[in-house]
Amino acid sequence: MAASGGRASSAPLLGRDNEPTIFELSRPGRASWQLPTTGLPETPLADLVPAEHRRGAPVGIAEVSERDLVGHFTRLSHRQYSVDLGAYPLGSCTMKYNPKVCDAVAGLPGLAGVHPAAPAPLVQGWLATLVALEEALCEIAGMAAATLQPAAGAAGELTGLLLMRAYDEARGERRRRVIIPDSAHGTNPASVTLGGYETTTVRSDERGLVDLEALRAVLDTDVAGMMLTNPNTLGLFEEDIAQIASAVHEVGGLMYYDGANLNAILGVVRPGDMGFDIVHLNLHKTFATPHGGGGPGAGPVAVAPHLAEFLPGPRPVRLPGEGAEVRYGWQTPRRSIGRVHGWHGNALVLARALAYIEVHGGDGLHRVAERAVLNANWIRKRLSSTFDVAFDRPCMHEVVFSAAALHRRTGSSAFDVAKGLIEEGFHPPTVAFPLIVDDALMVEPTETESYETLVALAEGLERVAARAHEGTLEGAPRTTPVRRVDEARAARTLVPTFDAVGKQK
Amino acid sequence: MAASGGRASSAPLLGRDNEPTIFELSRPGRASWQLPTTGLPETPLADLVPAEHRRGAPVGIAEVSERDLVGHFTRLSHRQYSVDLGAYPLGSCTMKYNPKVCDAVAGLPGLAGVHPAAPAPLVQGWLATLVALEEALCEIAGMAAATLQPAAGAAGELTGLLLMRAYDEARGERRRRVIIPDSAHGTNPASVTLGGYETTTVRSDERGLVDLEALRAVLDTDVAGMMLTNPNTLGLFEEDIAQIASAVHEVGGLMYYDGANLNAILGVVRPGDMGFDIVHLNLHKTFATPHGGGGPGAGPVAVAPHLAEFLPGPRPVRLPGEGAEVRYGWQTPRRSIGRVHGWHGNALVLARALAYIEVHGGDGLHRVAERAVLNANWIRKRLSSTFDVAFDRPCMHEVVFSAAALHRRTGSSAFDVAKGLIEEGFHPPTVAFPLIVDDALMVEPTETESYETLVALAEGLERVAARAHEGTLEGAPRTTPVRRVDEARAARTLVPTFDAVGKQK
Amino acid sequence: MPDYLPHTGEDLADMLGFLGLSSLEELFASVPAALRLAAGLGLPEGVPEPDVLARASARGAANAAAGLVCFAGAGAYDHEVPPVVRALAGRSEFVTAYTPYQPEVAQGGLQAIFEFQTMVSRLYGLPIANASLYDGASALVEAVNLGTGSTGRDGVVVSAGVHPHWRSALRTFAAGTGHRVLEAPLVEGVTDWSALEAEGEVGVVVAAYPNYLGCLEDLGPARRLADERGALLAIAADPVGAAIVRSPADWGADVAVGEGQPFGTALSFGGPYLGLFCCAASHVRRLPGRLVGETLDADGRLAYVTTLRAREQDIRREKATSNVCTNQTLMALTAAVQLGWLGTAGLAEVATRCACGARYCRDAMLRLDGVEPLTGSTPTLREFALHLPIPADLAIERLADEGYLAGVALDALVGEDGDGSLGADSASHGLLVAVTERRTKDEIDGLVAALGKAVR
Amino acid sequence: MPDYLPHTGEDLADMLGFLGLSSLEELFASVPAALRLAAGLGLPEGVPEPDVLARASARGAANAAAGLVCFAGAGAYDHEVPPVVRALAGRSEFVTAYTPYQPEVAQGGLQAIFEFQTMVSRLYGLPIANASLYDGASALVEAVNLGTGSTGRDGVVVSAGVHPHWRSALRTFAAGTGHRVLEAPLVEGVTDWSALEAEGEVGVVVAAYPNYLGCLEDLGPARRLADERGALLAIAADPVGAAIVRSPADWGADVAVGEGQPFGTALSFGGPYLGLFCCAASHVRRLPGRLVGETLDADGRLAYVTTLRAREQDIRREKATSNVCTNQTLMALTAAVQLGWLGTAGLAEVATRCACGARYCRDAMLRLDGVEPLTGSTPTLREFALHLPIPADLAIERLADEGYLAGVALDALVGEDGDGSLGADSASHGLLVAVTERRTKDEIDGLVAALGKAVR
Ligand SMILES: Cc1ncc(COP(=O)(O)O)c(C=O)c1O
Ligand SMILES: Cc1ncc(COP(=O)(O)O)c(C=O)c1O
Repeated sequence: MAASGGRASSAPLLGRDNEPTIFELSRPGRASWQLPTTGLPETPLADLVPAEHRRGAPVGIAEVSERDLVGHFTRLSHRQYSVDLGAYPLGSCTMKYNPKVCDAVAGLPGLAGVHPAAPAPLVQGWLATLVALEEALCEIAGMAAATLQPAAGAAGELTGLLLMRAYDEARGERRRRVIIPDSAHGTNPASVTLGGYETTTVRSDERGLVDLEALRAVLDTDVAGMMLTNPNTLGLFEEDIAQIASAVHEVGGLMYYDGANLNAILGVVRPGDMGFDIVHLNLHKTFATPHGGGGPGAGPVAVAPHLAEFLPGPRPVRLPGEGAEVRYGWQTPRRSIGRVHGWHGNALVLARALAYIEVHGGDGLHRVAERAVLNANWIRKRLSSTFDVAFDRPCMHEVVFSAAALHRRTGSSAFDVAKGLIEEGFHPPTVAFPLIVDDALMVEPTETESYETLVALAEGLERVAARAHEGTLEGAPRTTPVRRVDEARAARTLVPTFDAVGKQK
Repeated sequence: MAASGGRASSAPLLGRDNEPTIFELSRPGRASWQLPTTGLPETPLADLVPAEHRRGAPVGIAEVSERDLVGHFTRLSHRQYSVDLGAYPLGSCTMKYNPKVCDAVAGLPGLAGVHPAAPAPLVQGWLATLVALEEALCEIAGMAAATLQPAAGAAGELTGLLLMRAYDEARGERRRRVIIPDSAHGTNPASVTLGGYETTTVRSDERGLVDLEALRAVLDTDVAGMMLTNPNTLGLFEEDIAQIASAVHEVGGLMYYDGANLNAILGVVRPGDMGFDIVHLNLHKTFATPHGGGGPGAGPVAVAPHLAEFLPGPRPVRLPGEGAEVRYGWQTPRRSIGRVHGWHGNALVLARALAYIEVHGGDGLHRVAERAVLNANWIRKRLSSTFDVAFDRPCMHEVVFSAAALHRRTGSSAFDVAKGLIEEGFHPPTVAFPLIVDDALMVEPTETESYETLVALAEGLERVAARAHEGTLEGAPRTTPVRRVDEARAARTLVPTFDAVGKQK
Repeated sequence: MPDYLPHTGEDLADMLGFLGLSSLEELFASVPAALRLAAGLGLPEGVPEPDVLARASARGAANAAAGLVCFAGAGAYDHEVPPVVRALAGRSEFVTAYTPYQPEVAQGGLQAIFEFQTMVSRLYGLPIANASLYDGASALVEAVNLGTGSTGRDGVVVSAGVHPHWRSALRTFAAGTGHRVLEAPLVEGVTDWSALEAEGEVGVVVAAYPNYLGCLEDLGPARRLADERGALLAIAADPVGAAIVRSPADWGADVAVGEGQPFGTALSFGGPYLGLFCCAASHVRRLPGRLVGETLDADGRLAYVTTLRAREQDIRREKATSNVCTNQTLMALTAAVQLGWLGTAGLAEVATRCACGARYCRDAMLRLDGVEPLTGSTPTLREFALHLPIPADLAIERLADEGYLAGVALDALVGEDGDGSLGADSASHGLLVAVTERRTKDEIDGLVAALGKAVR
Repeated sequence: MPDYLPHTGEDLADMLGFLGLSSLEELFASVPAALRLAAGLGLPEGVPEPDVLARASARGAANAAAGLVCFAGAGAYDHEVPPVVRALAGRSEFVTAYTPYQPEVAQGGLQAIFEFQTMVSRLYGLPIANASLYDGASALVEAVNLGTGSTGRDGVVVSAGVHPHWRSALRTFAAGTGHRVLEAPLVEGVTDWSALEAEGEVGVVVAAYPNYLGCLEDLGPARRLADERGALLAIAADPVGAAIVRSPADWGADVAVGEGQPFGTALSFGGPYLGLFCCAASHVRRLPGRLVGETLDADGRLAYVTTLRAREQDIRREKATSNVCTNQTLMALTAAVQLGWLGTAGLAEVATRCACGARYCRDAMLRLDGVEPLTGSTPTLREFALHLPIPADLAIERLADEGYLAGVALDALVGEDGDGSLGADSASHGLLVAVTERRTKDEIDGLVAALGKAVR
């Protein structure tokens, strides 16, 4: 078998010194800025800003040469793991390869250089982009209409909950509860609260799926809806989804699909067809827009026809009219809940996602799902003798192992396994989530990792487990820029800025 | 003093494994190419290429996914030191900061997307660029005309020698010798040979300068010219340059200026004013076009008026004509030696250099020289008690130390010092050049390194020297992706391609 | 045509064999057959990358706005972003990393965000800054949540000088949180807080500085109102202006928010941008979003890590201070690079040049017949509002033909959101003009001349 | 306005103080006063980066050629370069490194070049490939130097099918080396070697494949001529064509050279490109330029290093095999990335698509009245030469107005260099048309239609 391509074997160029902060590199009088020549007469600051508004002292930022600026951030980049360096099997995060062509799309001056308040006739290309993406996402989700405004999954969730609320209010109702399963992502309950609802948690059964009986027990006409991820965060498909949906619909509730991780079902099954009314999609997961170290993302929300009139506005639309040339404009839905973003959403992220969809097409997206599920199942089976599979049945795009038994036997937890895997050249899986699995290790290989990489990853985890048994895992990682960091100390002795350094005891 | 910005303190992210070759990552059937849809009918290969010309088997390159391609080269980049990671005080190489604005210039579609054979009316912007650069370089060098064709310094040297030859032949002469000092760069004698001349080496005196008497002794009418670097490769200004030039001119020879390193004299003194007839300039040194790991560069050659008619052609020129609008075209000098490049030279490198010159202006270039010389002298003085300064007098842009005494006392050579400095977070100085200094350590800080970086570099070298005395230097570097490599083995057991792996004993 | 999937036919066979399956289809056995998409997605077939890029270029070419000289602002500004900033912020290690859940392999990104937090904190004068929120609007919403949460009062008094879209978002989210949002109107560009004095409990007072019409208001009254009502003061401050005007902290803000787009992020048709969020130390446990802190590693070496995580949704779930998870880290890192490039002097220079250009432009425009100030003599900084003799959208249309994006029609800005802070006539004839440091004298002169023609 | 110099006033004072100097001026004491430039350089003052970028953009905009659909070739081709290749080859670690003099900190670049060498060797079928030369022309010159050096014979027989500019460069450098360069003429696109059979000693025979008129010649006669004269055979081979036609090694070449621009390097107005150079193992000690080899480090770990350095100028000085020092490493690395992206199948696909498009284009053009083949029925690959009823430069001018760069006028190509390989009429009416995989049917149809109109 060929060598693994997804294993980062980067090596140190030099010493292990920390990189100083830019503030330590700073020296009064040094600078790197250069601004265009404008030919404008200079007006003294005192004439521009009345004394009562003027700042006392300049804001001290940092004073570095361009050369030092470049050295600083280039060196920092060498202290940062990334998909481009190696596999990143973080469960629930879908860290797949981000095609570089999408960077090129996002860098096009015709897209990146457009002011968001320019009138519609001057931004026809952007409107066409947004409409095309909205249509594609609706087809993928099996929905009727969408808003592209939400900037991330959590923003999408809250938008969806506000749509639920608007829908209820339009019906003259005021329901108070939203049901979520105990395996749900933390953003779900947090969004429920911000949506003005109370969370009712429904437990998973021994299959790792929503317990239908438990669900029925909490359903009544005070339930505005249910939020569900399917496949759920255990990577399992909720087989009873049809029954779940009709049970919720029966009491007049809406079904909300947390589509952060749509990867497994692309072209296989659609939330709309499963009975969902509202869906959000994380473009920074399924649609390969890079995660940027924590963002930006985009969390469009698609809805069934009966919710379209509540969508945030203004929405990009194809204008009615005759003739061959399509014209686009903005339209605010009749009973819109209002804006959920300062402008139109994370437009450049949206443009990337459209490019990704266009390259793949319907057929390619289906292949994505197949390969993602194949990879996850291969890992599941391969590692099932090394770790316990939390719920040992075929999974979808990800699989949750439990290191609880290992922990009991060896004292090494899932957390230790994660740190050990770093030394093997891989980013660790997600640990401690979902909460319902003890010592969870949640592996999502994604479809872009090769068979060789999966083998190497599995071998790495096997070696780590062996080290746990040998008792040599403690203290890992040793090969990283810093070793295990003291998280408790960070919270205890808060140093949130360079200016706070030394001020804390 | 603030922390040093030019010190690479990058640290390992992961293990120290080697990166497999792309051939090892390859797997039959995997691919990453995507080509545009053309709508053309497909013609079978057999109909396109007659059997007697057809290749038997496809060329096996490698078969990798785009994801693995990205991982591979990104990881390789983490195994490569560069200016952007830290100081690079390689003497004679002028590894200064390369402004990113020049990358932007070189990436402009209007420049990068132009075919070199497009007719002059369609490439007016390029011709304007080349003419502007030629004029600026002539001003900087004190010369009358230039060719931008030579792709690097060595190509410039050979061009210059062919100009000498053409000049001689036009005078009906056939001189056979070219004089170079013993401190000259290796390309000088190599170019002399290719120019059809014999090298006469003249020794340096105890000042590190050309020995005027020794020079006079070898001058006669068989001498076509003399090649000189000034400041020479010891970083010293040839104070007798006026006498040297007139002595050479007296016998009818031409003076050739090896202007690879013009950094020290920008706006201070010009080769033309020193009496030189021909100059080449390394744009990849003085004019900050990045070195690319070994190229590309550009080595334009500027000449005094009497040599202009021999320059390679075609040359970009401003066309005579009335009206406000300037038009440009091509012109081949009357007695041109012919082409020295397949097209017009390394055009995008030339465009970068022009941008660099425009940002700096005449005043800025002069500041470059001042700072470069200041930095070198500071290092010279600071380290003069740690190493012997080869010729202890004020230097120009670089300084040559000798580790010979250290070597004798401790057994650690200049080479060992270099390897030790790597562990300190710096790229080492040039070693073993110039040849006339034993255990040479040639330091060229360049003007873009800060005072703090110089201090850190000096401290690093001091620590290395201390380690030499302690006897702990051996075996350095230990912190690099690989440790000291066996150069002898590479030559003895030649493995020049992956296909040769294992075939050698 | 290849795609991004590495599986060869042999790989597929091997892997399926290992799983005891005979087709990829069987992987989806747990999906009820009745729900399966029989015919596949109704999307076109995939097309190769170069075609997709060409298509995107064509769409870009259909955005006439991209080619215009930009005098539009209203929270999104055409500032200089040098190639060096783009090169550094675009390094793939930063772009393709996830949230730093494993700090040992994420020191690069963490340190950059620590530096970002420090810069934002210095700019706004408050000691705590988070790692970014989605945009200015969402930062404002979070500031209000913090204020109401901390005071236990659900009344929110917002100056109508806060960006109309932000106020719209505030109203949208108030439907969930149940906040009562009260707007204090603008008079000649200055908030009239007195109009609201009679109404119920107030948890937070929100002012803007400069406000969306470009005016620098005295925020003393806002602070006093907050004090009287036991409310927090949140200030939405233009981060570029902050370089030369009083900081939110100088005005006594408890929370400061802003739109960080001016720091290195392209206009991008409105996103991704980044919300800046700063607060007093006493509110740190209510801080929304991620916070990077300094700590030590096992060897006692300095290290960075996300901290006070117990506020966040993944740990606190329904009790979290906010639901934010993915934020705008890459834009925050970009802002740190851009601010590092500008430095102390460059930042002040940018702010001064903007104000300088705006003054020149405003003076010239006010010399045109029929063009009047919309905000009286209230001082403005880099943006100003005019009353035109013709509808502003018409003026914008005419000036686009001359190569200028002349500004933002106030109507368009407030209209969609049903904002009543401006009278109908002021809105439809109101033009908001912004001048950044990129605008040259020739461009401004050209714009003014074209405007003169257009309004004639 | 800041520049790239980090020295603060305090730094300057401290450093000068340390040196015992009171001004920067004094640093130049060793430069005789009489020679000093009193008034400074006669160059304009420096201008800020954004202005310089704007100026360069304006110059770019003045290159009408950049906007045309490109059918020009003649050694420089408009091939697909995907964003991924640009992103990887543009990584600053590769761009801002020096020649790998310290292999311990240059393994990244060294390994990439090792991979490049392997790919070039596989393409041309010869076991040794160097790390690049300046361009195709310089690679040819070096091949001739190797051939004459190795045989000790100074006669060089070159097919007139070798690119005219390369032959021009060969003549230029022959003035120094003293080589006698003899050209074997083309007849209907095929070299007539017989014309030269009578002349003196021959050290190297040079053929091109396909030749610059696009023709695939039988190189058997070239190999036989070389054998008869005890000369080496050097073949200048199109590296894209090499994917589908016989390799230089298949034809018995001792040395193979080529222009590597088609592998990932933009048209770039002719440079920087890269010379490909390959030879038989027996010539390795005469190899010009750098060579990367595999070795071990002190721990026995695999490592890469430049090797056989004793051939090079810095060690061998006047006895070096070549004077080359700086080469085109970054372009070589780019080629390795591009070839890695294309892979085995993609490379063949590109070559096939070029040939396919060229065939389609040629057939269509030959259907136009008065347009005739210039090379009879000799097979061509991705480029072909036509005889037009009007001067080729006129046709190119007319087609530029229609949006096409129709090809290269043979006159322009050979004229400047006084090449006599084509008759005056063939040259002035000769048009060389290249079709790459980027050219669509619509573009070709458009070009043909426009040509039809232009020659009418
Ligand atoms: C299942 C699930 N739901 C919701 C989210 C929240 O999405 P975001 O981080 O974009 O707000 C995530 C991502 O972290 C997720 O994995
Ligand atoms: C003094 C000197 N001369 C000539 C050269 C040769 O220049 P190039 O490497 O561009 O051929 C160099 C650079 O290495 C040099 O330092």
